[in-house]
Amino acid sequence: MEKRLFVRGNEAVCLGAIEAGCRHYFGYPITPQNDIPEFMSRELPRIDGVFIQAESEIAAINMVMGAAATGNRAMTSSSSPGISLKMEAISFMACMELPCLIVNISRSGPGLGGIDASQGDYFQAVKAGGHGGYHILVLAPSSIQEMYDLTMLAFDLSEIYRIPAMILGDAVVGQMKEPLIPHPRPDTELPEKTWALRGKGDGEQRIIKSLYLGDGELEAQNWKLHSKYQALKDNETRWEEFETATASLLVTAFGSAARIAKTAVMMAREEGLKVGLLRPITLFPFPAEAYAAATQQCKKVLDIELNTGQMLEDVKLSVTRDTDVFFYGRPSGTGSLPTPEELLEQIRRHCS
Amino acid sequence: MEKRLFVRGNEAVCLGAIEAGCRHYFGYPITPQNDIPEFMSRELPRIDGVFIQAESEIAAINMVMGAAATGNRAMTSSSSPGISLKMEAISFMACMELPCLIVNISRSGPGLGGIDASQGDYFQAVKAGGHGGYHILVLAPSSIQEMYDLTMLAFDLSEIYRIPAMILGDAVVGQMKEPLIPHPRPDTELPEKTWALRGKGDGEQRIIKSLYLGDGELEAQNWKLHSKYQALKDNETRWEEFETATASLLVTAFGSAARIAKTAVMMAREEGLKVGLLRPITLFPFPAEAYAAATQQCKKVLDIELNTGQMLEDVKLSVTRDTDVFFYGRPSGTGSLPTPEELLEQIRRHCS
Amino acid sequence: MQQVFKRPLSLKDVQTHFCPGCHHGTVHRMVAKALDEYDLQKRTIGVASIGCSVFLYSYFDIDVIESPHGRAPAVATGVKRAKPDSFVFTYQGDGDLAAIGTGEIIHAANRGENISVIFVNNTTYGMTGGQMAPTTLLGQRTSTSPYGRSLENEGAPIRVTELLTNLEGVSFAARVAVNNAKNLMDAKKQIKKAFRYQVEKKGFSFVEVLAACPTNWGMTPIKANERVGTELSDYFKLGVFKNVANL
Amino acid sequence: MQQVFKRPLSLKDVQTHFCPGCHHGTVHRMVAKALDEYDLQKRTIGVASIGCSVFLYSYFDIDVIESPHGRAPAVATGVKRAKPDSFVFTYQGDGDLAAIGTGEIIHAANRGENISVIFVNNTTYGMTGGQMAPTTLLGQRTSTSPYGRSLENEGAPIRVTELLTNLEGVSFAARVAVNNAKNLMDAKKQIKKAFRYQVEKKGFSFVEVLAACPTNWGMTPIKANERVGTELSDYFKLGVFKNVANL
Amino acid sequence: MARIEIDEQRCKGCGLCTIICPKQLIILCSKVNNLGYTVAVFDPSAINCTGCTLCAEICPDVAIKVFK
Amino acid sequence: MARIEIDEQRCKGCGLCTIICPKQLIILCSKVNNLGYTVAVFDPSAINCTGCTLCAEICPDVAIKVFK
Amino acid sequence: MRYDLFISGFGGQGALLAGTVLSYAAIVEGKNVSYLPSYGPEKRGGAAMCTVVITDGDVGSPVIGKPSAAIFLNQISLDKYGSKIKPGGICIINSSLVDSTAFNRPDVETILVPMNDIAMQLGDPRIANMVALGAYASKSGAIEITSFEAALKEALPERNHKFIPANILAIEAGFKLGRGSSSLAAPEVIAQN
Amino acid sequence: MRYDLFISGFGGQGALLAGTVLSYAAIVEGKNVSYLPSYGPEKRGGAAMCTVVITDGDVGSPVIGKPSAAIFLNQISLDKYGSKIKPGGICIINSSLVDSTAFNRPDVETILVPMNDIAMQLGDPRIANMVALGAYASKSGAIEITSFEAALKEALPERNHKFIPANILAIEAGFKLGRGSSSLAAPEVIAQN
Ligand SMILES: Cc1ncc(C[n+]2csc(CCOP(=O)(O)OP(=O)(O)O)c2C)c(N)n1
Ligand SMILES: Cc1ncc(C[n+]2csc(CCOP(=O)(O)OP(=O)(O)O)c2C)c(N)n1
Ligand code: SF4
Ligand code: SF4
Ligand code: SF4
Ligand code: SF4
Ligand code: SF4
Ligand code: SF4
Ligand SMILES: [Mg+2]
Ligand SMILES: [Mg+2]
Repeated sequence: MEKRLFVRGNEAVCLGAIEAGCRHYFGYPITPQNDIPEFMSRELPRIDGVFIQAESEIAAINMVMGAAATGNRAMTSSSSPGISLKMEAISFMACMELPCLIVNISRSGPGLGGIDASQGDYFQAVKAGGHGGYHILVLAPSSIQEMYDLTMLAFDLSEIYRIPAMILGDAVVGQMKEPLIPHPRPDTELPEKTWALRGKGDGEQRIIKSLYLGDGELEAQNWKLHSKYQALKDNETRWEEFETATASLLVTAFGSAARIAKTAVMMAREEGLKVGLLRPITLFPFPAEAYAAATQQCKKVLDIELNTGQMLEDVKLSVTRDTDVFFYGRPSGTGSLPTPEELLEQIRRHCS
Repeated sequence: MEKRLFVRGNEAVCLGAIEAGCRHYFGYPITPQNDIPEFMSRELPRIDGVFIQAESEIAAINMVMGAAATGNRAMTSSSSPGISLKMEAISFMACMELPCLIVNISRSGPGLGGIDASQGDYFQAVKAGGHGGYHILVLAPSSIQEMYDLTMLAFDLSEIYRIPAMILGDAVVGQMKEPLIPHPRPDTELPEKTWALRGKGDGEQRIIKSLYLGDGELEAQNWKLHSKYQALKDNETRWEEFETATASLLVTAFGSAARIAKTAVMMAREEGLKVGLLRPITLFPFPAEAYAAATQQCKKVLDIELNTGQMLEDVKLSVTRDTDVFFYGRPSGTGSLPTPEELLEQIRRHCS
Repeated sequence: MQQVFKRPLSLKDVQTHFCPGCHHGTVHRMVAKALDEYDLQKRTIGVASIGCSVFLYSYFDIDVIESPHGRAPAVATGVKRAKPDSFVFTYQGDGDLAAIGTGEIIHAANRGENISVIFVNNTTYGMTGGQMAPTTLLGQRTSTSPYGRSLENEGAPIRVTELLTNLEGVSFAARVAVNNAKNLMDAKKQIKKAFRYQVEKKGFSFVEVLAACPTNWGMTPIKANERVGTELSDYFKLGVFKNVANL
Repeated sequence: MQQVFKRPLSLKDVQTHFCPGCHHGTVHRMVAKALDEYDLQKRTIGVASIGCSVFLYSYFDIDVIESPHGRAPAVATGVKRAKPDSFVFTYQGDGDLAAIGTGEIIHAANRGENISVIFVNNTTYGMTGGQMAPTTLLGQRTSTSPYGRSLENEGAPIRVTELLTNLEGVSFAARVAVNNAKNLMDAKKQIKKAFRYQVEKKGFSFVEVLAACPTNWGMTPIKANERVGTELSDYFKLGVFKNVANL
Repeated sequence: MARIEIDEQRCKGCGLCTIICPKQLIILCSKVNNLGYTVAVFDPSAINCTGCTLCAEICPDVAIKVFK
Repeated sequence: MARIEIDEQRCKGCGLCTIICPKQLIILCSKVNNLGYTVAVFDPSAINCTGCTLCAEICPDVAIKVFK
Repeated sequence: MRYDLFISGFGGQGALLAGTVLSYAAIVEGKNVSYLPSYGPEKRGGAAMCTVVITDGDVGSPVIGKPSAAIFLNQISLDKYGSKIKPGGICIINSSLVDSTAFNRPDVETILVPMNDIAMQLGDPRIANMVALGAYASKSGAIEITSFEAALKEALPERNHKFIPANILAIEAGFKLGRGSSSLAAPEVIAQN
Repeated sequence: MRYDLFISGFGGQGALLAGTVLSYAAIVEGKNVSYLPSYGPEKRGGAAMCTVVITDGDVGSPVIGKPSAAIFLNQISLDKYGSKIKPGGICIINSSLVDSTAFNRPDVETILVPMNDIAMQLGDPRIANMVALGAYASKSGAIEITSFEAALKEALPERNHKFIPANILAIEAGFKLGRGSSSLAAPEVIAQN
């Protein structure tokens, strides 16, 4: 058996990032993701990397912008309020087409809210919290192994598509520990960074910018981004299915909620209920086709989220027209995590 | 005939705000909304109001938070990148249930983008650009008169529902001039501000906060907010319909795009095409019922936006199940405003 | 026999969540006492920041608004401008005020906003678990400067009080500590003075309090209290740095 | 006959969008010249800010990254830390650097980031149409201080260079102007010195240039140029305020 | 003659009062309160308390009352 | 003897060169260039230009070349 | 009736003021109007354009794809936007600064007006824009010439009211030119169809 | 098999460390495990809780609504969470600090373990949590007692490995108590059904 580490999700992200070759971390403290800067401040200096605790989340993401512009893998991490502060710069980087990794170990909100797990930031992550209607790649791990694997994947896809990437976790997947099997970074072929700033040397000047004032230029850039998003939808959606083939109720949930839901689905199956689980792994691009396929037969969907209904909209937009989508939400906050038993109860209601 | 002023949309917002009793403006320069701080810096001191040019958009919205907390009508204005910076504080105010007005005379993005009209900020405004999945009231004027009227309405609704309100305009409605008929603020009954800070005096301590750590408290606050949103959906949706009763193609657009679309619809009608226009005035709450009603008969919808497709999702979620929704977008930027002729062409395509 | 030391009226009679030996408790009491002495409780609006002092409203019996991390001076500006007859103070930690809130504090000070700022400098981010702050001393190990803060990589600790004295809007700026008898008496005095300046509409007044965070310093309360008088006071000199009344 | 004054290599031979008499043009040329003199063009990464100088990449023949308003020092930090062998400078206006970017400039300076900052202070937000800036002089009318900036409401203009000299990470800080023969020569010298300090890895170097914005000042170029030498230089004293090499 | 009262339930046993008392009249005892803290106690037999209030001034938990 | 060349198409007619020239060899003429600016001209008959380059140093538009 | 006009020039040539004055004139006549300005990024010397729509009813789109009339104050404008005019529309060109030989739109009525020259003759180069306005008023019939005085009073700040007479003269000069009945610089006025 | 355990106490009582050690023991045995901590807002003296799930297969939910076993290190924990234990489950109470007279769950197997007293007897008050762990191991059968030594090596930093023998003693003491076979403080061990 391979060596298994036993680490928190936050640490798994760091291990994944370092394995992926990321040597530039810029961040600012905020619960529940402090393990990330703490880990990086300890490990990066040992491998000639750069760790800077910035003066703010805004400074941190702008440092990422600068480091990423040189073609280096760079990342930041924060949690909900801190991520909100990064919206302007993320919009810039989306337009500049700069690869980078932003980790949101989200907490409960809105406002200062609390430090417990929640999925209140789905809209912000997936529907362009910043101005201008861009998108970023959003991956939602639901295990410690995925925190590691998807971090590596995020860096690769981010470079291939020249798009900022986000790991959207929460206090559960961030602070939970599980065994992790580390493995080397996959040998993905990556495009040459012909855009990276390096000092022009004897070459052509390179510019990284988001201002487009020439007639039609900005519109063209928007359509260019749009087609990139389309390519992501065509090629990079990822999801997990569990017992969906024979389901007459399709439960869907992402991230930590999906973990709880999965146990509920298993319990329901033990009771003989025909239930399956569809867990999107990429939130953007959203695996719409998986929902369309699954709802060819199964006409009832129960969406479970740790909020008052956000992914719900994407689910509704993805299912076949005659499918009914129901929602069960436990938004935010101390003492509000649903239990498998509770979700089982919901499943039972919709199966009867 | 009443006296008609001839003012820019940005000035109409100021006139509306002052008529609505707003005496506290905090802002930061950004094109294309500079007329607003400039107007306010000139007029507010004359009527014992407060104008502060803050050190940043973030400081400005936080000053609004402070002023609003005392029960005073307070506002800020900015444009897309500046609005992105306010996301954290807006999330706070949503949770704190503080009334206020935020004006976004949006520009083209993402990133620095350009200063032309665009509707790229729909998602940000309507789907909670900040963390935690709150909503704010979003009104989308499409004429100078509406810039004035809806500003007043925004203040009233904001207080009645204790929710931050946004006027979502763009460079067209912000800088365009049209005749404006000023009128006194409507005599709306407003709830007493029993929450406003004033120094406790001999009364009970009052607290304005968004931190909830007690078991279940934050979840309760989220559901409270949710039911407020439901109440807004039930009672406060507003929209305009034009020739919809006999339409077999329903064009839909908001704000400045709706102005252009309306002319296109008129031209199409002149050609004998059965086209109507549905223009949402409240973007949140979205007038879903209007779409549902209109698509009882009319099974084709053409959504037109100055972006690559945002309101589109809300339209799809609102129409009857067997309605087909098409999209025509002209995102962002210099030289990219669609013309009526161009939209007419699209209408023709979908009518054939 | 008379009771010669009492809990201030403006301070609620409740247990705090602070760690043993945390100076936030002491500073809370002093601020409450100063409010009492000028009879300000009834017209005070406190502005809480994000940090271990976020629960200001749980401990002070006054109206309070919470502000986003670092933005207390902007929130206080809004409050004061909208309600000039109220007494407005912010209570901020060094992470809050000297890092993310740099812009807000400098500009509120520069505008000469007629507010008072209590700045509790414990050289670390207390609430989030002891990360490096802009005021962390050179060599100090924290959870994000595990090898000690270095001049080369992180720069020198910022002396906020000295920095602010450059701004004309500042009427009063002092640095105090609450670690021994003499400093306690002085701290009380300067906090009162800062508050009086606001009452007298002299503009922005500022008191930095050097404070112990035994938990994140990994020290006993007594050792931590000592460190305030040694390492901290060595680098962050105590004293009144600006006082317009003295001009 | 020899050509004794040429366009610098690092400056493209194109028309600028600047208004007649705008000092941005002059400063651009000087910066380009300094890059040429130390042979830096090929390894320079310029960091543009948001303001009338946003088109840095259109005029300089070097690699450039644009940064969000006020954040150039943070972006430059990322660039420099990731590519320590590159020469990195930011070029920022007074709105950009002294208002929204206060936190970024102070902390980059305090960390002693080995970058150079060219700070063009024209006492107004040029690009957005002449609003009040943190450096707007008292009494100066702008589009958002139509009755003149007042000490009471807006506070005094901020002297950024003086403020930054308090921070240990700063190796060099000077204020220059480009309005007359003497100042032009001095400005060239100080900009070069600032760049040399970065090359020598001495840490953060900073040059503030007092500049005319004839358009938003509502003055002819000649009058605006004069105002730099009078009103501006009266309040913002020219000189070298910090120079570690002198210590 | 003066004396102090320490509120056992509020005391967190930080010991700051014990070091500041010029007469050394306060010690940490082995008693654990509801919160699990080893609390400070005033020497019940003390006759030389001056009521200087220093112990109360330094107590971060406002656990001390002084009488004089 | 020295002389300067002013690039008419680059000149924006700001006049700064006219005030800095110690010999007053430059004036704004009434000629309007492609951009609509009234441009500066060097006195073609000037013999006392020292090639001091001041005019070029102050020119914000790098419109002046100096020869010596 | 529904009229729309596109005006374009350098910043400083008064394209925006002309649009504003026209709008006020429409308001004076009790009509509906929308005025939509747009600029280039330059503070000085950049492009400045506006579109004015005048109607009795609902204005509808303030954006006009193919304007039925256009005024071009400088060369760049004509070169860039000349092709947009609606067939059968009106094109008013500032012949003082613009070379229209390459402008080939036989399907529009083109009027060459030496605006700057006329303005100079009237003693104030800044009123070239008003000459254009007069020409438009006469050619289009969108506005009564008598409405401009009241319009100028609204459009100009009090301190500039002293210039109103000169502006009126310029409008009248343009108006006559539009009618083809001016004695001023008449030889240059060519109406092409 | 599938085991889950909820541990709760004051910060500082070692609830989280106990959970971690148990998790490592499961890993040593080649099982799957999830460990989910949670805290109150206080830095010192607040609540600290964790949930450990041990399985051969897919862990599924790391959140457990009704744990099949729980360890309560202090009074507040028992009062707040005692009712959550699954009927038929195991409840291990630190009788050194907790008064369980009001705890009325005849449907769970309750074991009173004087953890602090035992730890004191073993010479180190900090190992009370390990006593609890031993009791859990014996009662639940989730983990072999032999797995703990390796687990402690993984869970504790190198510099604390010198405390491992004491920890093992504590685990063994608890284990015996769980079996009802201890001589240590035996009279206090009551198994209720
Ligand atoms: C925008 C944002 N960023 C980060 C945080 C996390 N956070 C909470 S308190 C705090 C700093 C606490 O340090 P300090 O201000 O020094 O106060 P102390 O706890 O030391 O008294 C931080 C970074 C937050 N709540 N919001
Ligand atoms: C976040 C954000 N806020 C505001 C703006 C608008 N804006 C553009 S340039 C500028 C300031 C220009 O002033 P300054 O930095 O002094 O440069 P100058 O033009 O005077 O050289 C502002 C506020 C913006 N682009 N982004
Ligand atoms: S963590 Fe530090 S600052 Fe916070 S309460 Fe504890 S001792 Fe005080
Ligand atoms: S507006 Fe001012 S700063 Fe900007 S280019 Fe013109 S003169 Fe220069
Ligand atoms: S009042 Fe003074 S003397 Fe008495 S116990 Fe307290 S510190 Fe000691
Ligand atoms: S100072 Fe207060 S809390 Fe600390 S030991 Fe003394 S009485 Fe207890
Ligand atoms: S080089 Fe000197 S002397 Fe010659 S024109 Fe220029 S400024 Fe005058
Ligand atoms: S300084 Fe340059 S731009 Fe100005 S007038 Fe002289 S040559 Fe022309
Ligand atoms: Mg601190
Ligand atoms: Mg400026």
